[in-house]
Amino acid sequence: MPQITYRKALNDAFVEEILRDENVIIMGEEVAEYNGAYKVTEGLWKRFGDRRIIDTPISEAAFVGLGVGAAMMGLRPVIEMMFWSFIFVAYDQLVNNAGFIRYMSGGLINIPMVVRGPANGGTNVGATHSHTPENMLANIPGLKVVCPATAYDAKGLMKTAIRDNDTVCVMENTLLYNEKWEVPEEEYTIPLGVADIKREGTDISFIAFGRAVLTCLKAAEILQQKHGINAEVLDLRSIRPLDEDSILRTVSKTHRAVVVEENKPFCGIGAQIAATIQEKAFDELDAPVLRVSALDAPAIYSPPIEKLQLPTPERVIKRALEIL
Amino acid sequence: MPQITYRKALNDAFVEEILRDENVIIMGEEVAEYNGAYKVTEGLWKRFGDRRIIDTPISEAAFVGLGVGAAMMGLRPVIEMMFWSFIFVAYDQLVNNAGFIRYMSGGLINIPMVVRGPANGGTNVGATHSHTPENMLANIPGLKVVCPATAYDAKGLMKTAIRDNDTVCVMENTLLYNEKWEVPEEEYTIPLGVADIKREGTDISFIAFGRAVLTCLKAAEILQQKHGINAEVLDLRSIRPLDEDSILRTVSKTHRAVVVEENKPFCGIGAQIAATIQEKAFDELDAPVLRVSALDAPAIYSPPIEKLQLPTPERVIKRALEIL
Amino acid sequence: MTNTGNLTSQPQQQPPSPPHAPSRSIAPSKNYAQDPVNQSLTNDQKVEFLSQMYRIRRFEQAALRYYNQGKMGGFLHLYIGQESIAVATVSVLTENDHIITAYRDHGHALAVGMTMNECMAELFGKRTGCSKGKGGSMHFFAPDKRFWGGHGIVAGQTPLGLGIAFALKYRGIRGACFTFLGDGAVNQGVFSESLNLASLWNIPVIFVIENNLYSMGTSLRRSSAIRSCLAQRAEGFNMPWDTVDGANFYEVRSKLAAALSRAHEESRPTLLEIFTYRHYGHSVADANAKKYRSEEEIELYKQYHDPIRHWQNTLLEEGVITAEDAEEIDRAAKQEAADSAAFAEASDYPSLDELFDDVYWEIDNKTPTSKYGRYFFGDDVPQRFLNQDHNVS
Amino acid sequence: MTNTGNLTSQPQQQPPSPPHAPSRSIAPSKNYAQDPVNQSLTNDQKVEFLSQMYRIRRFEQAALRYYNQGKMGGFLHLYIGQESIAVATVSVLTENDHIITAYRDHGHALAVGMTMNECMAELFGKRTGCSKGKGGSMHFFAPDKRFWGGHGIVAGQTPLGLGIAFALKYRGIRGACFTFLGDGAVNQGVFSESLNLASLWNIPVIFVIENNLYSMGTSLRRSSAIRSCLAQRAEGFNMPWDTVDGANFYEVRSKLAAALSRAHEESRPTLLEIFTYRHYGHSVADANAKKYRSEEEIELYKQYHDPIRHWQNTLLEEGVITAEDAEEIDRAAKQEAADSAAFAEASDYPSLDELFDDVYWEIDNKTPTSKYGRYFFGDDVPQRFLNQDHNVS
Ligand SMILES: Cc1ncc(C[n+]2csc(CCOP(=O)(O)OP(=O)(O)O)c2C)c(N)n1
Ligand SMILES: Cc1ncc(C[n+]2csc(CCOP(=O)(O)OP(=O)(O)O)c2C)c(N)n1
Ligand SMILES: [Mg+2]
Ligand SMILES: [Mg+2]
Repeated sequence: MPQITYRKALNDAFVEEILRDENVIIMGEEVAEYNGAYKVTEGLWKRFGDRRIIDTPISEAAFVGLGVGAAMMGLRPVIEMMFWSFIFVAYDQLVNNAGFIRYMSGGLINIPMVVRGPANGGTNVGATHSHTPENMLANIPGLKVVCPATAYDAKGLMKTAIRDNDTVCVMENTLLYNEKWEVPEEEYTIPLGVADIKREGTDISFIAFGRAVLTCLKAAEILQQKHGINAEVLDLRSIRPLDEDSILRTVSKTHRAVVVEENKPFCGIGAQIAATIQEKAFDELDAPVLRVSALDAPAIYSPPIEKLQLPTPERVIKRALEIL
Repeated sequence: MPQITYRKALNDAFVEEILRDENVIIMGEEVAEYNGAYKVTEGLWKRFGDRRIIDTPISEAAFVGLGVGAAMMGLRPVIEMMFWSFIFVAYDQLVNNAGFIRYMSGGLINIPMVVRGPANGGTNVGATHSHTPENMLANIPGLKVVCPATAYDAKGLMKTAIRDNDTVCVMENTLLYNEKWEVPEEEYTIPLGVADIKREGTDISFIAFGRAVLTCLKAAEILQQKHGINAEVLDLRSIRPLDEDSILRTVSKTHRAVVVEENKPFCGIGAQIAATIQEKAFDELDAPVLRVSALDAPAIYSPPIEKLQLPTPERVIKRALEIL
Repeated sequence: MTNTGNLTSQPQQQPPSPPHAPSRSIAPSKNYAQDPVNQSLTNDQKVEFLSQMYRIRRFEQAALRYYNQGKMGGFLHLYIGQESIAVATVSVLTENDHIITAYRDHGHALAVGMTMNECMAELFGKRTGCSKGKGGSMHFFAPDKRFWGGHGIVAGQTPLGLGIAFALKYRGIRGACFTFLGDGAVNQGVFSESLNLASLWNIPVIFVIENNLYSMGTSLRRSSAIRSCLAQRAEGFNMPWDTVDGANFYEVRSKLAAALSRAHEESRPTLLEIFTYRHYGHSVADANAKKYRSEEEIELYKQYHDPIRHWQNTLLEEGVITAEDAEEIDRAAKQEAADSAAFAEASDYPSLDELFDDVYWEIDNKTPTSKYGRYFFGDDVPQRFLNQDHNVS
Repeated sequence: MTNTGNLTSQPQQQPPSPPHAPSRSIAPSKNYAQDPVNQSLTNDQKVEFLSQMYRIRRFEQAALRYYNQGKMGGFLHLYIGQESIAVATVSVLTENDHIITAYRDHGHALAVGMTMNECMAELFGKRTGCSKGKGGSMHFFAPDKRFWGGHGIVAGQTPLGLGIAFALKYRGIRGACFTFLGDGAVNQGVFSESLNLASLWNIPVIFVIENNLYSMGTSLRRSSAIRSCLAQRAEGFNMPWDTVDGANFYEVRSKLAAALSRAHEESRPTLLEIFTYRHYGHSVADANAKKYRSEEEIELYKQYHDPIRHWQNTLLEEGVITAEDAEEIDRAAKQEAADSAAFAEASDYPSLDELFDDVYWEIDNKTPTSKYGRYFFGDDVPQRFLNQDHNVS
């Protein structure tokens, strides 16, 4: 299988879906002529033109709202947030309109929209540009949230998200765009809500999503080599819907879990998962579920310190050893 | 001690703080001439005039931002959100500016602002008007969040919030405005981050905040009378800072806990607390920490059904009995 | 004179100049009546407009009575006094034109053809309501009638209207979207953003400010810095604009039709500002309704600027109807409203289980995908939504 | 000619008309030079302005070199080409006037008197940086110099500027706040909201659009629907406005001073649009810098609209400086920049523990209150922040 970057995998997903469905359009700041601030939409404007690939002014609230309106009519807008950090100027449109109109209309209206872009720290762009709002989004019944960790997942989940009849928030990661994974040439999709065991293990479960999955894989490798401990790494892939069954299954197998996320801890995804595990698999647990998250301060600029603010394999290992 | 309403307690807090400090101003939609959509600011405009009590156009982003700018200069703006539900059009200003400027300036700048208003469901105003964003706000390091459940707490916490040098989000509740409690005539304040045992008990701990505290008190009464079970009710009062010590203390006493909130469950406050308890008091727990929250759908309009969407004493009791 | 009274008996006089509002002519301008779009009207159509306006007013007055009896919860924002706008709008629509508005939505809902039954049942929170009792007064929807709601967050609907119009243009459909907002809503940033996008991209959207002079208790003068009027803000975005006397039905139709034709022919947006007035408070809960504006002001508008009264007088003058016809129209509207309340009363509330429907398409439609994962969190989720049989190969 | 080259040797010619920009005169207008605010300038002051502009340019060019060596992370948005605006602004400030801007903030920071050392150290992420290495390039602050940042979210600073001016007015202080934004930022809703509030409430705020014709890769024409210019949008809010040639230092000073006097004397806001140009890409990471605009366009602006070149020529013509003086000014700026890099290089990074400082005032200042409750969640919080001794009576 060819190896392609996470960026290319997303780009391929767009191309395939644009070709498949006349209703798919891509919209956002600098997505067209500039090829995307992070080049995720590279080449699309050249290939598909102004009608399908649309540059916007810096008006996130208006173009997210426009996306909702267009989606109500049956288009399938794929809206780029240059950074997910900028969603807060458009938050009302996403939460109240994309999230709730289906419900408030008694199911008469669907909003088949994708909002996507990078949601990560670690790039030294300061607190305003390093938000990871997956927990806030997943708190809203009506929205779906997916966080691909690999190129394979990015492509498969993005295609599903575009075909989904509800609004899906796809949380990408600038630190992954250049990373490569094997991706088949044949078409495939990945259903939302199905977690993936990225590494089989028996002694402890690392439950993670997005880039934290890679951190866990590294931690698992070191644990194996240095400590002879065999960790299982469960990649949630999708936050809402959440694959609780897979979570409970891995915990029932290893009886110990560390939840790892790049999210801020208070009311983060890790809290939700730890709460769920202790509630639904209390008797399976040999130790408390521990959490590793971004250190709980606004994202610092200083490059070497920001690196440590995000979960590192060392921090994961430290926590793991506490309960082993 | 005289009994006064939650509304009056807040109003008294404003009067006292306005008189105490020239820098305190009140600003928001209809807070002045109209006396407040929910009459929380009743009489203030008449007494203190246009300079201190300021009606705004419907421009939440601008006037929250204005509040931040004014607070940077040393004013202590108390900004009313007519509903906290409307914060999403101003979310960027609250999160990135009120929340992060202190940090990003290396501590050079303070934002002594209060943002306040009702944050609750249960009044049949539909999903757009029934948000309870305390979890999303408390996720942001830099913001503080308090949720008073009684008139006494409302006054004491509000006065502290106004004097606080950081931005404090005060989450009120329209269903409580008319309720009465004893409130001393002498001045008092309540520090942020100190939970309050609203009912002593030995068999199980109900951990709650805001109106859910009252639901828990009712549930505890019924449990006592019908089942002879003696529940302790811990009112968190402040969500961030969070009084973890008190939480762990009550759990160490009763060994069983139900967290009750009107928040939506996914990544809600209940998740954070359950995760914390199992992590830090694992060996104290005789059963999993259970959660009762708003039923996980957008707030329904239909009045009798919305009533059931929020936690009821019956639901709390049901969960409690599962672990007793 | 009370609002529920008979409107036929009042003579039309030259009124004192109303406060705040730019001066406007009261006598229906001959010009607008002679506009081709109005000249082509049949008598039946003209009568139908009157009937529609009466239906809105009587429906809301009935709703108000039941609200006061505790039959509904939450807010009830009455459209009474503004009926000409929704009715005139629907009267100019062609088959691919759409409508979206804010929370003061009963008038638009009835005008597009939603039944009083489904609307009243929604207010009662019943399963037979247009939104199954889930949306309430502020959140009516009828996409089959090209009516996209009913939106509670001030100005939140403005980019949605833009998006609807965008979609029409994208699909090459000759259509437009009338997007309504209040005079207070213009100061929400997303509306300005939408003006820019509409003009920059030549989107066939028509923004209509229903300027009833107040946003809750705040007069226009206290909420908006303007030079001549609100609509003039469009100039900064290079967008055509106009002002309209909402009490003059012919004028409203003329100017809406002109904007619609600009949208259809040139794919250009328009911003219209229609002067109007709400007879009641902001919502039923508005205890201050007579404090931020004087009783005389309210009376003045009811007497001299009531769009129903005006249109009825026009039809009487034109000899299209008799006073008896008008009374019969009114009576029929009242009866329909009373019947709808009976229908609503007799309907069931949704069940608690149904609370969980309509959140996600995929769950409601039980696709293969929806068998994976968990959408609802917490206890008390009906068993039918939970998938224990989770097996992915 | 490269940007780092000597600017003194270039003759000033009448340039071809620049693309996109409204026509502007190149020769310093005699009118503006004769404006009392300019006539009263001493030679020393004039030289100081040149020196300040050189300092900004040389600082940023040094920063760029170190950025390319991997000494800093994130973004680096260069102000080069726009220096006249920040320097002229600071030159008209009185003791109670304030400044706030967006992420392209190095120029404003140096102009208000922040040292190159603290600025360069911030870029290096060092503890000696103006924000202790916490803010980075986009988030410089110096409240003691009445400079309120450095804000990364487009237009997010606009209501803050309003609030600063509001506070001045509230406290009865004769002062104003210059609030800068880009040409792309005007399409953020919060800016329109701020215009309305500023005009409605007579707030002494001066919004200054630094129109460099592009927001990232998007030209003005592709982002904004306008009639004549962006500043004209102020009209819809009944606010005074003007346009300014940013390459003409006297004109910039004149018009800023006029707006400031309006703020001081009448407590009225102004919207100014200053035409300018950035010589480099949007940020250093802007690989497309020469794609969305032609190399000729960039050259044209560098040659004919460079504010440093213009001002220097003016001073040469006026006989205020000699070519040697200019070279010396430039040399000093370069030296200062080089020194600041050495300072930054030699400074320490913050410690991991310090990551947790500066989140809450109360914690940093260890008040009685801060001993209760827990502000930081998760593992790895330094012991000094945790209160085990929690006893409330
Ligand atoms: C963002 C937001 N802020 C505040 C409100 C509360 N609110 C509802 S209606 C209203 C007044 C709106 O006035 P206007 O736009 O003139 O419309 P009208 O009620 O006159 O039809 C306000 C402040 C809201 N729903 N949304
Ligand atoms: C709300 C928001 N959207 C998008 C961005 C990304 N972004 C940063 S600068 C910029 C362009 C701004 O252009 P302009 O306002 O003209 O300022 P200039 O860079 O030319 O100084 C964009 C899109 C952001 N920081 N914030
Ligand atoms: Mg109004
Ligand atoms: Mg620009």
